[in-house]
Amino acid sequence: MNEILSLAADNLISPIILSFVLGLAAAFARSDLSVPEAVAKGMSIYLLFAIGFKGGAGVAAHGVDQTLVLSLIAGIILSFGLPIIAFLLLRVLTNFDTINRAAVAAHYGSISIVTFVAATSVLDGRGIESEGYMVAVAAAMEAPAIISALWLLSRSGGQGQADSALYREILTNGSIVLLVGAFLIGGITGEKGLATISSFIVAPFQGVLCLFLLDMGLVAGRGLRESRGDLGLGAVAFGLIMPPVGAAIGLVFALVIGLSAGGAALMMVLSASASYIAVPAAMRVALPEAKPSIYLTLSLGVTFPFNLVIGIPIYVAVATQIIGG
Amino acid sequence: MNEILSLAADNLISPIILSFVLGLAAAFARSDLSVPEAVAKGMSIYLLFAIGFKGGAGVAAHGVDQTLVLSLIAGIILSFGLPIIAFLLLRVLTNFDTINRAAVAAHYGSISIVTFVAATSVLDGRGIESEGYMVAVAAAMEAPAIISALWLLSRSGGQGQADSALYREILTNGSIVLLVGAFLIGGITGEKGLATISSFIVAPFQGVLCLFLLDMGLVAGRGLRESRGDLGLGAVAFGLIMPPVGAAIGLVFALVIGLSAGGAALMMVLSASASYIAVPAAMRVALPEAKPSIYLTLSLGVTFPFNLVIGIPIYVAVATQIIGG
Amino acid sequence: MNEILSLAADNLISPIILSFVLGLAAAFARSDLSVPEAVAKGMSIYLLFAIGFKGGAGVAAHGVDQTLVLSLIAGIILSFGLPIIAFLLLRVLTNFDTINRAAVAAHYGSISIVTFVAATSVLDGRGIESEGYMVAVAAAMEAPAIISALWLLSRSGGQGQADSALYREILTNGSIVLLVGAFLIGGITGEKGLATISSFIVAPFQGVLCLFLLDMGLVAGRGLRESRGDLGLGAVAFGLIMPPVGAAIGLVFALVIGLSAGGAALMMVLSASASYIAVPAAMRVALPEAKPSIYLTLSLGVTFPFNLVIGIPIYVAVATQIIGG
Amino acid sequence: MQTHDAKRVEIIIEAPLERRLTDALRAADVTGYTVLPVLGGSGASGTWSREGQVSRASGMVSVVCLIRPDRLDTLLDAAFTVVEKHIGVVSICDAQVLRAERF
Amino acid sequence: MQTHDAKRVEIIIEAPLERRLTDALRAADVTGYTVLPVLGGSGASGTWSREGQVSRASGMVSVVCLIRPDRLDTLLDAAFTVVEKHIGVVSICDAQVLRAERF
Amino acid sequence: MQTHDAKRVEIIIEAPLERRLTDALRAADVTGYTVLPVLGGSGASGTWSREGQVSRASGMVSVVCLIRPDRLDTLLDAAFTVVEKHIGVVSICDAQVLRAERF
Ligand SMILES: Nc1ncnc2c1ncn2[C@@H]1O[C@H](COP(=O)(O)O)[C@@H](O)[C@H]1O
Ligand SMILES: Nc1ncnc2c1ncn2[C@@H]1O[C@H](COP(=O)(O)O)[C@@H](O)[C@H]1O
Ligand SMILES: Nc1ncnc2c1ncn2[C@@H]1O[C@H](COP(=O)(O)O)[C@@H](O)[C@H]1O
Ligand code: NA
Ligand code: NA
Ligand code: NA
Repeated sequence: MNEILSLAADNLISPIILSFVLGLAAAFARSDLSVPEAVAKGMSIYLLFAIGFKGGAGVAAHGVDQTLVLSLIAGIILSFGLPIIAFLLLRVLTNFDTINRAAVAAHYGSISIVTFVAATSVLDGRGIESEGYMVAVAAAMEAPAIISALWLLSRSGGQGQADSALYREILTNGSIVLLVGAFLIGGITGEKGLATISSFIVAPFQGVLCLFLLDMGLVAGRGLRESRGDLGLGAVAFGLIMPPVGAAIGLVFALVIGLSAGGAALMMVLSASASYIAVPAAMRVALPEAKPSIYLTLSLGVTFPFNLVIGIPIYVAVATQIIGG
Repeated sequence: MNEILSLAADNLISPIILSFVLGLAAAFARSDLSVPEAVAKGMSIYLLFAIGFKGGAGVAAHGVDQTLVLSLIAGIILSFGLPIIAFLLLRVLTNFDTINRAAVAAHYGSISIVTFVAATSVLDGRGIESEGYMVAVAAAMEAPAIISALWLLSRSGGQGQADSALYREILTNGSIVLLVGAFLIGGITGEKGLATISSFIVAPFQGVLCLFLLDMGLVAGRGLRESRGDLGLGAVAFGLIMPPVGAAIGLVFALVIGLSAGGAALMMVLSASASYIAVPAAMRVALPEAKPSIYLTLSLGVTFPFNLVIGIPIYVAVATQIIGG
Repeated sequence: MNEILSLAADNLISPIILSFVLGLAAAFARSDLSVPEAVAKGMSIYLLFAIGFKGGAGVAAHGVDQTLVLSLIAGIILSFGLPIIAFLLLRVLTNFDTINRAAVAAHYGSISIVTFVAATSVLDGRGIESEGYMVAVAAAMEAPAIISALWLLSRSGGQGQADSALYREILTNGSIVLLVGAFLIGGITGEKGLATISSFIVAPFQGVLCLFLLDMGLVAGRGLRESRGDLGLGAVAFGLIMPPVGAAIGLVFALVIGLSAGGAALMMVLSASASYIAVPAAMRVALPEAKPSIYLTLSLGVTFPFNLVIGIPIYVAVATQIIGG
Repeated sequence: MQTHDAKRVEIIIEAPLERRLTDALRAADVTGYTVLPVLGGSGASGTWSREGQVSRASGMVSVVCLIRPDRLDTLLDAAFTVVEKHIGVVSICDAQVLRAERF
Repeated sequence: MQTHDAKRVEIIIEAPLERRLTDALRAADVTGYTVLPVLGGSGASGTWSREGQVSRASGMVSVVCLIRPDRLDTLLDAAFTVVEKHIGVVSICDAQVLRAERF
Repeated sequence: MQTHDAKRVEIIIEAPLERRLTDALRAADVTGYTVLPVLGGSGASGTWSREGQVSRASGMVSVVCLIRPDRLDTLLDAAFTVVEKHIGVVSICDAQVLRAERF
């Protein structure tokens, strides 16, 4: 426990976390500090490419085993299953209508790739290895939650606007394509490929992540300010309870599959995190009546900071404690 | 031959090529993956600055000899002359009217700086040296082809909208100014200047090139998808035949001048490549009736990938075989 | 003297200065070379974050002493005081009305962070150490000059549109928040934090600065071209005389406080430099009748190049000569 | 200079719906339109801004369409199918155009 | 398709004043507007462009507002307080809108 | 609030021609205009988008010009010389402006 606290404190005073806090603070102070949209997108492309490539190169170095397939299956099951838990939990904790509950549930079944990236950088910092193919698991977990949430809604008598065009869009979503593509490139070109571009995708990685989190702090802070009042205490409680619940379930899967401590920590992070890029866009199409001020604020304003600051160090600590790092 | 094939295969599985392929694939899959315009421009500024600077620093290190002047003259002659060959070849292979033939010819007399950059990175990877002033030759070859093509058109009774303002615009074109300017800065500040900024312009270069080629793959793929039908088989054949023809002529010039194997390979690449930035913009002004879906698709969708994947390794292999590396 | 000249010449042929000159030249040649707004903003965010962080990490390494507080106070006094001198000097040298004099005075009391950044990179190049908290002084000097200038105007019977919303905006200005925030993050995470991200904020720093100065050359050159005629000889004289005057006063403060040679040089640079980001925006709100073609051109077109090319090497030479480096 | 009557239709719609709208327009044979970026805005559902956003979710675009008056209803019907269920603002102005053969 | 009378107001104003303008609009209960980016322009005070700019000082934005005709004067009065002392261009067109209940 | 009659002219033109258009406008003494960015569009020559583009070749800008009605023809004549041979869409709306002395 003591050790976890000290790790959390350590985590707290990293440039990454503090950059996020700076962004939050600037937004609350109504500063006009802002990162241009194009630069934010450019950084996200960089991060997706780098994390995907490194994952693929890792797989090339260590070889593929059946755990990869099991992990992918686990990820898909989790992404389908977690929205059900979220949907039920929301009924207990909030008075949202089914549409908003379904929309929120979709977010929590899916994943946040930046939370994943932040977790890998914490693992790197502690020298804990993890399976490179976890980025593929991350990609696999992006979409199923949307289907699951729409099914939950239809079971409750609701109706989304989802059509085949939407499913096509979700599957060919830019971030999935880039992540998987970079993973494959990393896998094909391997360590040699990584060596060619490591001074681009490895060396400056942490620094870019700082600026990206600065931007996310700004966006999250502005969102929180705008939507004050739309979230009740119950919703906030959901945003804080759902991550550890998801993480615990993710851990069970990791143990069953036999992931390393690092891999288990990442599986926990994926299960605990909530989408804020792909799913919100899909929800605008599929469930236009659902309120962004609810699902975006919960995902980006409550759960993301929670995972970043408190969740990740706990998940890592728990995984290493149980599996041994 | 065998060696060439193995080099081509080697080239094929580099992160650079695969990033381009990823972009193409994403575009064909109608993914919404996209690089913001500002980021794409930012990367092109970076690449032009870096390649120009390194060329200049190379000249500063190895000194200037008369080959520089000869190479510049050769480049200008090639840029004036290649459009004539392209113009004739297009008459044989396609049924384009003279306006479209002139427009395409202008593209193939000019050069593609990214193809050049990709070639230097292949040379670097093989440890083959080349003359730093080849970037100046690249700059010198950008514009003459436009004049040549307009002359070809007027000889065939056609008429462009070119005026002195256009020529001014072509010569002060941003990419020419940046390339030449960075070359001069590199030449003036030399190795010492390079040392100051090499962790910016050397170390991450390959990685930026990957992301830039990802973007070019996306743009080329979208262009190919859009213009399906505008290009007949004859046009595609032209886009594949013209590069080796140009490269062969470039090689002759290189041999006459006495360039190194690396320099000869780059001269071949310049002759083989087709513009897709400066010339298309000039064509919109000078020949508004010419169809972008023809010239842009040929240049970016057919010739660029051909050079990137197959052409460059062949040109390098031929040059080193003949001149000895 | 001789030594100063040789240092100035040395300074002149650095990639940084030459990049700025390239931008100027491209603008004068009416080239369409341009850096996208988003990329320019992205680079300025990078530079502010990096310089702030390094300053904070420097303080963490060397500890805080009372000079920090004294320097901050000195900076605030200078920022309040320099506009008075500028206001008087402008009455002697130009026939601007009080509104334009006040607007210009506000710019010269405030600071240009890029000039500061360029100066730190010259110090780094010569291996001269400086107090890390000088970035905090820079931040402290941004705003007071605006209040001072508005007070000068009201004393002369004029009237600005300043309200509490404006003061709020000035204090929560993006560049101040980012600079101070990064400084604090650097101070909290210290050398360990710096180590994590130094391959992002230290290694490529000079290179990014080159491209940023290229952009500033373009913007300054375009501004000079546009506003030809708005500035008389007297105004240009002011733009060249005010910097050394400010620097001299800054030097006196530095000597009284007991700054190191590097710190004194930076204090001179801050006093000598004129704002071109925060203050112009504030002037549009507070003094809409003041002409941007006067204050922006003076600050960005005259004083900035003067400091960059001639001023900085002189200030550094004088500071080291007097204090001993 | 000779001008011709036309309608200028401006549809401000959520960015994730852009492709659906333009598909619907093309399906109704409305092939001429121009898409403009939008920085931010305010409405019944609050204030938003594109700054720093990575996702297209919170953002809009403005689709401008010049069309012959007799084709207006076709366009509006097509646009309405998409806009109906989603956030979107549709406005029409009377306009004149040069070169009517283009429309 | 059923449309309703409205006014389309376009206010091109200096970027540093944007927040003041939208605050004034909201204070006058005009909560629907959309902000578009502007690349550059020309006027009595010369030509400008956003390219390469870091500061918001030299730049403008375009605020587009669809409003019920009877609310137009309220809007113009609110906008005028901000635009009066500053650089800004205000134009109004007659328009038709779908879904009047939104305005 | 007192308003004045004006015309709102919107010229959507290929980006490489922008400077030629604005030069022609200024030559005709039309010194007030604003340039807006365009993301993409569709027309007789197909669909295009600015995304990921480095060259200005495939892209357009929108030039908006508020002008006194009696000056409209001068403007259209000037614009037409540039737009005639090139891709471009010119539309005119009736408008009202505040502060007529600015136009
Ligand atoms: N009256 C209006 N005029 C212009 N734009 C509007 C108006 N109402 C809404 N919008 C735009 O449509 C978006 C969504 O509107 P709403 O659904 O009312 O929140 C707003 O953020 C604005 O960008
Ligand atoms: N007549 C006009 N039509 C469109 N935009 C204008 C007009 N006049 C001024 N503007 C815009 O307002 C800005 C400032 O105008 P000015 O104060 O006249 O220099 C210009 O740079 C244009 O962007
Ligand atoms: N009717 C229209 N309404 C709005 N924009 C149009 C229209 N027709 C053409 N455009 C714009 O002009 C560009 C070129 O048109 P075109 O020459 O017909 O391909 C298109 O890509 C659109 O951006
Ligand atoms: Na999850
Ligand atoms: Na060529
Ligand atoms: Na100063």
